[in-house]
Amino acid sequence: MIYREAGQYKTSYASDQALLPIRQDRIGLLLILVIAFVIVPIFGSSFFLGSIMIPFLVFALAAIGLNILTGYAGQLSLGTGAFMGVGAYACYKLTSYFPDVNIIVHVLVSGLFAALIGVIFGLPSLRIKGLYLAITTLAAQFFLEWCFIRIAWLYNNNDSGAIEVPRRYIGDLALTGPTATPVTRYLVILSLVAIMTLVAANVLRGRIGRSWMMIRDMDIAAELMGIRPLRAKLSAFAFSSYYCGVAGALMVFFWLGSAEVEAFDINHSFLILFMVIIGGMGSLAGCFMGAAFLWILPIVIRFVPSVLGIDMLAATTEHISNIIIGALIIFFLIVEPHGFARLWQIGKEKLRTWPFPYASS
Amino acid sequence: MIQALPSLPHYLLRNAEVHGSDIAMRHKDLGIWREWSWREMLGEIETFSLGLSELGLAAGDRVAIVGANRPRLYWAFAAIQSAGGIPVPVYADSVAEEMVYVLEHAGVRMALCQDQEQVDKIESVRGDLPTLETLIYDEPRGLGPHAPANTHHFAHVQKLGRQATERDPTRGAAWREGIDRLTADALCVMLYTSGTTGRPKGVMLSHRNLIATCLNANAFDKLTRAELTIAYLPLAWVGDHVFSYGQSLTAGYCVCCPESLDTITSDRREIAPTYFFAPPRVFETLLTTINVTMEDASRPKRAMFDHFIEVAKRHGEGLLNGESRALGARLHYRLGEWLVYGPLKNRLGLSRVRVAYTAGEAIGPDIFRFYRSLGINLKQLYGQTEASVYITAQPDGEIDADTVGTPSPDVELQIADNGEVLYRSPGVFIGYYRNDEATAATKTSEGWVHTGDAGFIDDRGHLRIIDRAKDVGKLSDGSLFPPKYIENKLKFFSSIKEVVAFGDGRDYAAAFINIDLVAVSNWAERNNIVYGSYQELAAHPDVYAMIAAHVEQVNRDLALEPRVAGARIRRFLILHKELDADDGELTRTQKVRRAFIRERYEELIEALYSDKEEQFVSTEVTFEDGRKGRIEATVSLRTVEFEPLDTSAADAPEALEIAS
Amino acid sequence: MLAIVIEWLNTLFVAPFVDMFSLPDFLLQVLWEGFVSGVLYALIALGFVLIFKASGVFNFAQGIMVVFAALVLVSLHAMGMPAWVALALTVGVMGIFALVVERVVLRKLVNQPDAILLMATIGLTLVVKGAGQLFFGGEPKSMITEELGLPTGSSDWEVFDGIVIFQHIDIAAAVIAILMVASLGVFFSKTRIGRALRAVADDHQAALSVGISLNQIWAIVWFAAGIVALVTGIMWGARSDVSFALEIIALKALAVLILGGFTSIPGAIVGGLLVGIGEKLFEVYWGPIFGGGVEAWFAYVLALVFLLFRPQGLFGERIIERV
Amino acid sequence: MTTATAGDSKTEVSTTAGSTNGSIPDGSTTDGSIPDVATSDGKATLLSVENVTLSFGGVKAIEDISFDILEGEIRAIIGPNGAGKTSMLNVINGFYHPQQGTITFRGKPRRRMRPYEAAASGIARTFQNVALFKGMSTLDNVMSGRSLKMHRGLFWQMLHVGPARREEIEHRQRVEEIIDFLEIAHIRKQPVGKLPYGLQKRVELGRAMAMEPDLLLLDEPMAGMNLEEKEDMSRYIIGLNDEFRTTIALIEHDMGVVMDLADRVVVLDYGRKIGDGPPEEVQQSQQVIDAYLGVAR
Repeated sequence: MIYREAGQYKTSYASDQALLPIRQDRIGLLLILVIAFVIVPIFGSSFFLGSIMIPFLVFALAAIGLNILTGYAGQLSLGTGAFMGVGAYACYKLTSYFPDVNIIVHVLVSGLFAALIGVIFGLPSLRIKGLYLAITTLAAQFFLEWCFIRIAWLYNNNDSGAIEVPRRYIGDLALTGPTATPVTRYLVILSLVAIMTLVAANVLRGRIGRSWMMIRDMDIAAELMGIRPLRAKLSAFAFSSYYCGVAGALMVFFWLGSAEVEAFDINHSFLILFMVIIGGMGSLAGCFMGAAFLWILPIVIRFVPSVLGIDMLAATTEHISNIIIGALIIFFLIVEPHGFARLWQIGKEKLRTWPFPYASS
Repeated sequence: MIQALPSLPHYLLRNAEVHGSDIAMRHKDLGIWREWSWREMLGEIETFSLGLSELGLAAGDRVAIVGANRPRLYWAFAAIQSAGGIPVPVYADSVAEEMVYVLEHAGVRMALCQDQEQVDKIESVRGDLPTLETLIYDEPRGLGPHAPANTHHFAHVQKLGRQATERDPTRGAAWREGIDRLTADALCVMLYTSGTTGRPKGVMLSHRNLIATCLNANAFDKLTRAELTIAYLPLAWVGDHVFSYGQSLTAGYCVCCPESLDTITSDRREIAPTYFFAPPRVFETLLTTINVTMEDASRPKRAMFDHFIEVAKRHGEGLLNGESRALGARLHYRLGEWLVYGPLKNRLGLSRVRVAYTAGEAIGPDIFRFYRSLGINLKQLYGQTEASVYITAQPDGEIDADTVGTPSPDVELQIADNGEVLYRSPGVFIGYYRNDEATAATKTSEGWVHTGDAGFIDDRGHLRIIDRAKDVGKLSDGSLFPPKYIENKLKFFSSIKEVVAFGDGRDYAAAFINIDLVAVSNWAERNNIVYGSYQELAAHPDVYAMIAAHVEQVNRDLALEPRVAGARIRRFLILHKELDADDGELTRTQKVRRAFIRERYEELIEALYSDKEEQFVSTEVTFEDGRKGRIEATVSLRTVEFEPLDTSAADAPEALEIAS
Repeated sequence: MLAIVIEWLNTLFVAPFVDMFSLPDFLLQVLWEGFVSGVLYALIALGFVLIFKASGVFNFAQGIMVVFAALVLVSLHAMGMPAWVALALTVGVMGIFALVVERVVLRKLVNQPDAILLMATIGLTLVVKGAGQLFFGGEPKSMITEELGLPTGSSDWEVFDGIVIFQHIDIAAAVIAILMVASLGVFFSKTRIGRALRAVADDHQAALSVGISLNQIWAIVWFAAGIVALVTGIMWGARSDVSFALEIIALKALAVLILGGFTSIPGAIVGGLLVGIGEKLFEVYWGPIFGGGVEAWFAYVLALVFLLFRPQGLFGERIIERV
Repeated sequence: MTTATAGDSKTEVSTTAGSTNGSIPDGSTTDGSIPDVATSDGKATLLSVENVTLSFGGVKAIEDISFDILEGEIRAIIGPNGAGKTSMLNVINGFYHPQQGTITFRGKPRRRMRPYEAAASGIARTFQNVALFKGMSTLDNVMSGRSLKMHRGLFWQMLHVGPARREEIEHRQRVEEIIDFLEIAHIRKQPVGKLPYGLQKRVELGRAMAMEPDLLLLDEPMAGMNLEEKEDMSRYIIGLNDEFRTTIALIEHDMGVVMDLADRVVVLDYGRKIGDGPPEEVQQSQQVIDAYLGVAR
């Protein structure tokens, strides 16, 4: 209905292959960006920015990472949390060794370490498929967790066993550390996430992205089309882990401020996985929807009792939100196994063909 | 009237000069819309034209153009004309025998074919075409390694052209001089009318004919170079020639060629033309698909849709005609525009239409009003190849379902005593090629042309066509019998696709009916009627019942019109097969070949005028792949009851007298 | 340089074994400990296998089911019911649980891809976990060992002039585990339903021909898995205590399954023991080299390494890919 | 010119085998006496299979089979179900590794080769039961056939400007030509999963065409098609063969189709070669007839 595509014709492959070929979509995205970059920072309370938007973006980025691996390349992974951890610890070490280098550079570089580890644990994927692969990633998860605890060097041997985010500035604007304002941290994360999403979209629509999907959809056929399975899978692991790594670094440096191993445990791996499932495998937009849903819903649930004037233990609401989320996951798998992204797609299709129920021609 | 240039190629040069960078043509090819500015297009045409001369095209030579709407085929018109030749577009879907007649009659020296299919078709009959020397094709697929002798690819011909200019740089200038030598009265194009009876006739149109009518038409609808049209109707049909070639050149607007016929709808949507022509048939099928698709919509959505369509029925046309409406109504319609009409037009690719025309047949009032009520400025015109289309057209604001409008600029009308419509205009053709007696029979010494249609001019000065003059007959009781008029009334029911009415010299009117497969099969589905084939469906009693109801409805309408009340239908039957151009039952423009059908189905007609309940019939048919076969069926006949008229109505038809 | 290498080779490949045989009694103790925890891993894995065999569902919730069953038992008893009644009721609860899962989840997800079903069970895990915490609270509880008449205390076995301590509950655990496996074996081979279950594992039509609907079968296996979970819970609870931490430990069953193959009961047992004993040995003799805590990942790494050489598991049959 | 000579020698060996098998329905003996159609016209050997044996755990799928494929020909591999036809293709494009025998492609002999290496060396392939990438559109599926021909690195891909973009567009152009050739423009942007079977087969052919292979292996390209679809498919295969000069080896059950398309036919039965030669000749062979009628087992 809002889609009016009459008169939108493509005179070049470039425009035909554009990320958003439909004008209305481009406008929509522009609106979202304006809201995200202008409206939110201006009107968002520091709670809204710090406890809702920032985490949301961090998880969205991690979800993109996992989705690239699981949704696009079809390699199930339960080690997301740990790969995020690698990024976080790497960033911590980097900035302790090179305090003068801009922290954002460190964040971006730390992703590379995650990528490296990702590749190492991706190696078995050549021989191992599907559920079996989950075990390798589980091995990664627990092994890395163990490293985060046992290798004191990672957290500069401090007794707390946690990494404390130091103050880092750009000019005299505090980017990280206690003095950094939510707005700054939000804007830094937002910009990074925006750029990295675009990059991901580009890779996914190009040769490399296609090779991943080929492996996902039919690895044998893909190989007979000249795709080297190892190269395709490892590149997916590397790329995915890079995103997770950066997300991890951002999580610690621009959100939590300090973190222990718990921040990267298996539960986080699952949380991200849920985000991808509910958001929609093989869809970048889905990553954002999934992250928003699973991060914001519990917060809402936590607020409901106080709004209704019932006093309830934090723990209790915690448990209730667990139940609700679990139930919702099942519900979603039953009604729409392909998550929000598919729902959105269907809705969009309806709007495009409106008033017709489907594209008659 | 604007100062006219002598020839169409002159307009090409002018456009290339005045707004050379504007887009002249688009073609969806390999997934995207390729574009040619006027300047680029001129270049293409020039090289091709020169190439043709290289291949020995001389002034006055006829060149056939066979194929679908492709830029290169359109360029060929200008290229041939510039080289002094005469383009002869031929219906691409005509079978070899039909084609050979035209090519032979026109004595073409060269033929430009769209693709292998056409080349093969011509090759298969080349023996009968002594004059044909050279074949040129647009799409090389399947012709690469084994193309027949002296057959060239379009690009190759252009290469010849370029080489010629390289050898002798003056050629370009010479070519333009060639164009300057073209005179307004020179023969511009030969269009073969797919005559409803007998052999096709080659209508010779001069540059003056086309330019005059095109300029008038542009002025009449204020068409500028901003327009956008989509070319999808047969090249060989005068309508397409005028809309996609003549008017495009004279007004300087852009013509878009769809990727293929099965992508036409999406291509139309992508382009969203501002100036759109379609025969009633297209609008009918479009409406049918709309309704059929909406059948599957969810209940609430369907309700909403119907509601706003109602609203549109009430106010849409009024608003379009600029009448005033209450604020409430206007808002209601606005809402509808946002919720239904807008999206609907968007899906149909009609959102940007400024002027849309339909012609060639009478269009169902409901269908006509439906589109207008959506805010689409759909109008009717009345035209002929012999007139380079325009005879009458509906001026904005004076639109009406059952007239064809007032005389176009510079057109004079006259109604003969027998009710036949005659006209005289600058568009009137030179004559039929190699067929003087036909010319004489059609065109009087003072330049009046017999349309062969019977009609009358109503009090508002609008022309109303009731039927082919020669077809208007009398029942044995002397009451008037205009078959087409009756047939159209029936055809306005979506479930009826084609009708052939009989009655001249008979005791009562009777009809063959062709059901519309799409509509009826859908109806059958909803009423869970099972059927195995078209034949079964056509013979199904429930279908008969439904059709009978329609016939009775039409009879009631007829009863109200004194002139034709006598011709109410007493008996009808539903044909067991679809009338088909491949079987010669329809013309290529899908008009009924009355005489042919009369003899082909004689026993059925006799049965209609007996009191038989059913009749066995066996007919030869041609399948898509050209194989022949017979289908046999026992067709059942129905009698429709209606009460006799009150005598006063049944006297002689005065309307025609009034008209003359 | 060389010295360092040799040093390392020594610490990695020689020293540990020296330690083992210098204190054989201690080694035995370690082996026994490993054996027992192995038995418990095996039991959890058994639950997985039951369901996977019959419905092709990889039941991620098995771990939490263990916790849940144990919690229900303990809490019912805490409400003052006699242990045996509580036990019976718990069995009932697990039955209802099985029915509900089948009705609400499985039936709706028939012939969805395995991944989807796995995800569903993960969702189920969340629900059960949340519910468990909500009703019984998050804090650890101790198992009602005596009330259930399970043996306590321990007996020593003097050997290699040292002693090996056998907790009676451990012995009981082992015995019960063996009994259960045996009875399951009987159930599968002798009873009609059991045979049906086996048939389902091969193809669904076969099961229908036996005259049992898929839905029933699913309900049954989930119930069976529930019972296994309960037993596992009791044993585990008796050894340590009943807490949600178990859920993570249950993940090790994954490793066990990799070793044993997803569809083989004996595989589950062997795999369980391998993991149990392996990780104990590794923890005790190699752990110190890495600074301890290696139990956390040993199982998975073992499975991983194993997979590289035998992707289809110990007892799984070789897969020939066709095109 | 080593390859050439190698090629020639191969021609000799394999075709003699071919000829004898064609005439004497025994298949093992090799007297290079009667040269047959294969060598009579000077086509070079593109691929030759020599004494290949493949078995799965003792079960012999293919037993000592030799034949060759000449440049530019359409070679049919026929035989009753379980004759080892598909296994043969799997061996040719390196999916299975034969225990014995060598395969010589473009004069280069090879023993073990990964499928992607086979692809890189110019062998493309379609599958008996369509193996499209279900998650992608028709366009992307055909595009995927270009993978080997695209080289731009990650960096450019990430920015999707400059080289990467240009490359993508170049190949889109080629792919569009294929789409046009196969007349699947109207389903260009539709996900292949929902397409009717006949169209899926067509898309798969397009995907293989996109690789611009020297040798195209078609595994029952017309399985489960109606007459009209079969005719279209034949048209494409022929067009492909004489316009793009692609050498084609196809497995087909419909003898009619084989007769129309194939220049030469290999007949397999229970993993053994029981006939080789031009279709009409093969049709005469008693052994072939028996195999088809299931006699003489």
